[in-house]
Amino acid sequence: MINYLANPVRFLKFSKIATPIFGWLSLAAFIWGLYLALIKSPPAIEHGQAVRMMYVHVPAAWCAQMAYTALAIASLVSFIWRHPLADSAARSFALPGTAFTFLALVTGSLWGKPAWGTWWQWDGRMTSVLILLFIYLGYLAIWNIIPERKRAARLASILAMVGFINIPIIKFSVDWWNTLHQPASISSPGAPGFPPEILWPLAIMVLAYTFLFGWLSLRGIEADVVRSRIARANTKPAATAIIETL
Amino acid sequence: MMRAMIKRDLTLAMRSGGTWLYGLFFFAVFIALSAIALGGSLNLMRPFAPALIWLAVIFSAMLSFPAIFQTDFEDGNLAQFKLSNQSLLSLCMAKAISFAALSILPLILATPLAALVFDMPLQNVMATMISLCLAAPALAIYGVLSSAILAGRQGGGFLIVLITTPFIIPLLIFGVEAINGYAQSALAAPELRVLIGLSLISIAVGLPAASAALKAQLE
Amino acid sequence: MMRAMIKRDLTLAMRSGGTWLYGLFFFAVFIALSAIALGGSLNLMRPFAPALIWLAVIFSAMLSFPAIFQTDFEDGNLAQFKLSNQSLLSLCMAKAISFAALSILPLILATPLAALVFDMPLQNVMATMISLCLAAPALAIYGVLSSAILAGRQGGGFLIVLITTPFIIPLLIFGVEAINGYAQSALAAPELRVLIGLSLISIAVGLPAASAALKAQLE
Amino acid sequence: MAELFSRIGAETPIKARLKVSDLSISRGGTPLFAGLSTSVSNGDILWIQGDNGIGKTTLLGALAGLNRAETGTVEWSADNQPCEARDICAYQPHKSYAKPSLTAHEDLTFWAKLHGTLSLTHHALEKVSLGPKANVRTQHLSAGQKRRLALAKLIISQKPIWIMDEPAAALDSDGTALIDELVQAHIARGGAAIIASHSGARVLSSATRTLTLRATT
Amino acid sequence: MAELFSRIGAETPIKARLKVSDLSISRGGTPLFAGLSTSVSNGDILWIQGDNGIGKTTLLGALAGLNRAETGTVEWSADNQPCEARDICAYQPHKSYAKPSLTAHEDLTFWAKLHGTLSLTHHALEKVSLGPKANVRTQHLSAGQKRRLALAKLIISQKPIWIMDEPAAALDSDGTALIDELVQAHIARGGAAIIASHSGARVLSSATRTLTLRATT
Ligand code: HEM
Ligand SMILES: Nc1ncnc2c1ncn2[C@@H]1O[C@H](COP(=O)(O)OP(=O)(O)OP(=O)(O)O)[C@@H](O)[C@H]1O
Ligand SMILES: Nc1ncnc2c1ncn2[C@@H]1O[C@H](COP(=O)(O)OP(=O)(O)OP(=O)(O)O)[C@@H](O)[C@H]1O
Ligand SMILES: [Mg+2]
Ligand SMILES: [Mg+2]
Repeated sequence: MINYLANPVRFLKFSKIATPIFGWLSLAAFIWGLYLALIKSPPAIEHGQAVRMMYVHVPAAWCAQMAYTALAIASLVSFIWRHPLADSAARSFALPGTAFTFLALVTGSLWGKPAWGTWWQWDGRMTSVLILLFIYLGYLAIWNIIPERKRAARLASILAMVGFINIPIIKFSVDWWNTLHQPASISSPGAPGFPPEILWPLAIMVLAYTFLFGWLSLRGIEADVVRSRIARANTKPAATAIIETL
Repeated sequence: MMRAMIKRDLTLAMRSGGTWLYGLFFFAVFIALSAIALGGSLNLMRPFAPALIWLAVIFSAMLSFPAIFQTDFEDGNLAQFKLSNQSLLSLCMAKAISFAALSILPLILATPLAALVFDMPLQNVMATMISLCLAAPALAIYGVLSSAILAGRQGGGFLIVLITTPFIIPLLIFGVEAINGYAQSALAAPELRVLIGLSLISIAVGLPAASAALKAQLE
Repeated sequence: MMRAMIKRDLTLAMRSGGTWLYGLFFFAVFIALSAIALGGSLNLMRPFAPALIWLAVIFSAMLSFPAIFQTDFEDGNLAQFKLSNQSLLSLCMAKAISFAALSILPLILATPLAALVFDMPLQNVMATMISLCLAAPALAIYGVLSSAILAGRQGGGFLIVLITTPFIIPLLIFGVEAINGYAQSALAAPELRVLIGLSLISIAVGLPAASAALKAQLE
Repeated sequence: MAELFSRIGAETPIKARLKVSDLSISRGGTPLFAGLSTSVSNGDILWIQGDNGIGKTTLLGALAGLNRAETGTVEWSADNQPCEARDICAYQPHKSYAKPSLTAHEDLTFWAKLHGTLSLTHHALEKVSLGPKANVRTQHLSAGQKRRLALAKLIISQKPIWIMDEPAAALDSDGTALIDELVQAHIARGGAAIIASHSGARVLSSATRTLTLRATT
Repeated sequence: MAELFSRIGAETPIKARLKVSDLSISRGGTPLFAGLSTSVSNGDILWIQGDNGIGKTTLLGALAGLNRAETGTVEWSADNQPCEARDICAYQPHKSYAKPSLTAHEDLTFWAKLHGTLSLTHHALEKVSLGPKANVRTQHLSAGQKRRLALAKLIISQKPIWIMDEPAAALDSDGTALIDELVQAHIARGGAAIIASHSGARVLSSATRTLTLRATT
């Protein structure tokens, strides 16, 4: 599959079909999910209506991490095989990833005010998301500051890969350093878990975010492929070489 | 022709791929790192918040100081400037203005966000922003002066921190105190007046001194 | 031929009119300014002293990062290095060693003086120095890596701070925590072992990554 | 002169070969040149000519392995074994690459150490008439003296293929004569040279090949 | 051509004069030259010759008021009134002084604004054949294109005395012809030029005066 898509022409063909599908699926999931989340589901006992923030917050936090993983994998491919499509992919994962990270921070702090009484706590989980934002910004900054595309791709991919090793280290150190945030109650096995009327809308919202991520990334890759096409379109060389042997 | 100079500096900043914004990143990183180092407890840190914000602004600005004249000196633009019919004083003024706009203003605008992560009361946020605004001209002019003095020395960066520190200490002291002053007497706080005074002095003394320093650099 | 490289870097540092010492000045200025900003009361600050010293070291080191490859890149020395028969890995290693010797070691040696200012107990001073020593290799290598990635970009200075921050935060957390750990279990403190681990990881991953980045810069 | 090239001269000279096939490089969206093929081996002098901004420096960078080819390849080989650019090429860029605060002698010594040719430094420095300036920091050298120092580095590199960008710029007439002499001696000992130059220095009249980049209209 | 120098041509040309009396400058403890006296006024072309490192650049710096004389004086006058170097001199240094991230057009426009000659930028850029590169950032210009941009700045400066350090370096033959043309036109309109150069460009053969610095033995 990946091998098949590695050709930009085939990729464009594929994305022509896939992109709208992702877009519409995401829209549908959002409508359904938000309906369940905002209207159907009950307010929580401790958090009251503010719990509805969870349906925006938790998927954003998850997608932020998923996007980074995708980014790191694309970077690995780009670094080893120097494939231009992988560069486009990595670059296109970064922007939505940054946006999700930012969204997780904003919704988290909007939730923090009713839940903890402050916008922000220097708690391990939140700090590590802040650091993830720094990593994303650094990654984007490299693309931004280096005009030569190939070089930018290579340097950015090095940073993304090393940054990926760094993520468990940060998580471990920061989690261990100061904890306040909700422990992972869904992701860890045997945890008490949420009742199904909360779990369902959450799951659908996660799907919606994931499709949104797919849609944004595909569009980003398409635009990037087209852009580098245009750059290559003008092919008449400025000079001809004349070689004379004396 | 100050306009042309300011326009050029702004264009250069925009062209640099957003480099001028990195001062803002430094500001954020500084706040984050100090919060982490101090242990992250909001109750413990709240009293220090204005001080930390002031420190973040000062270090972020200080680290942009060397850039004010460094590249212009190295690539020979400063020598050409001397050969144009423009006064060095207006050059210094233009540099101070573009520095304030590019390197200090964004920090002041980011202060409310920083205040959020320390959970500062609104009044203190206002006070911090006002004190920073009043100190901005002085900060920019100290930057121009020290950069003019050290233009073209390698490693001038650190040295600039050293030579501007004595000038900046009064700003820092009164700036941080102004937050208490503001709580008591709002805009009438004597510390704020001192900050205005310091800014005026720096305009009157610092700018001519900077242009003299540039002249000395070029002969 | 790492020897030749290190020797050259040390000579350059000595020739630069003491620029390499300015990191030390920055360290001193940082300590002084934060003491002033935080209000100067010893009792209030004593618990934060190790954190402030760690912050001072980290910022001082971070600000020296850009210099590691910047000038070599700009004046074309790096391209020539690529054309010599030497491996870029050993170049990175040489740079890390000379950075540690010139920019971190003096700070560690200055720690007792800073500790004096804060009236720290002797045991904490020891603990701070040990934790800094163990983190030094990681710090130097992150510097080499980020400088290799950003060599030749203007305004790289601030950006380097941004891209190294995520790497440095674990060092900072464990470094500051190690001071408590040391008080309880001396050299057996688990935090110290984590610092050693981070340094080893950085050697295993950071150095090859830095040499790959340099290679990418030059093709 | 003999001592300088003794290492190439004494051993049987390396059979160095640089082969360019179908090379194209573009800048700012337009290809500077396309489909360029040529090769250089022992004894060749290739003179690259062309107007300002036509792409000479870019081409030299690719030959020295410092720019990656967009399409096409540049291959280097030593004794018929493929190798990397750095094994056989020395590159003198347009800009001198001396460390400002090192003295001329220290700067040269550093490179000599890297190339393992420490014994040649003194000779090389004398050869380019920088003997009296050996202890002056390179930041104080004049434009021409800096270029001479770069020539000395070419000598101590002991690489068979010299790639030189505009070597005669800023040099006086002695300097141009010096380039002639150095290149001739290098060729005589089995080296090769690729030179981009506007001024037709004397050595170029003995070029075995010229490559002219001419603007397409 | 006429438009370019219109300001000097239209007004009666300023009577600019640069007078050097008994000038000595030393570097690194030894005097480069001593007791040098000469003067340049409208219509003169002074060609400064000399081997690498003899002191040409240092001398030009002093004439442009950028190096202070150690003993002796350099005096500038406009219409017989003493003035400063910047009132009558334009200096083209060896290194081009373009801002890397500005485009050629923006960089030139900035200087034109400072000199109040904004209307000349377009002409000047065309004159030095940089028209097609007007929107390329100067960091991407080739060595010769950078020198051409520096020539354009000389044009827009509209100063009567041009001080040029090695203007022909890195230029192709069109470029050297361009220098000839520009300098001749400048002189024809009552300007003067001081040129340090190794290569005897055609214009130099029409130099009214040569100043040769020769090593004392
Ligand atoms: C800016 C502040 C915040 C940030 C950066 C943040 C970050 C995160 C992250 C990264 C996750 C995903 C954890 C995982 O991988 O399993 C998460 C999950 C969650 N967050 Fe937050 N959070 C913030 C504030 C809050 C607040 C104020 C609350 C409510 C009191 C909250 C409640 C939750 C809950 C319930 C989950 C789901 C936990 C699970 O089941 O895994 N968060 N948050
Ligand atoms: N980003 C860009 N946009 C447009 N043109 C560019 C860009 N980057 C480089 N160029 C052009 O590519 C060419 C590079 O040429 P190069 O430096 O190889 O020339 P050269 O033949 O060495 O010239 P010279 O004789 O002046 O040294 C120049 O014409 C330059 O203007
Ligand atoms: N600190 C110093 N110690 C010794 N010599 C010095 C010092 N500073 C400068 N010099 C010498 O002074 C001279 C400066 O010469 P200048 O740059 O004016 O030469 P030039 O005539 O322009 O040469 P070129 O033709 O190479 O451009 C050089 O010979 C240089 O070596
Ligand atoms: Mg060139
Ligand atoms: Mg000179």
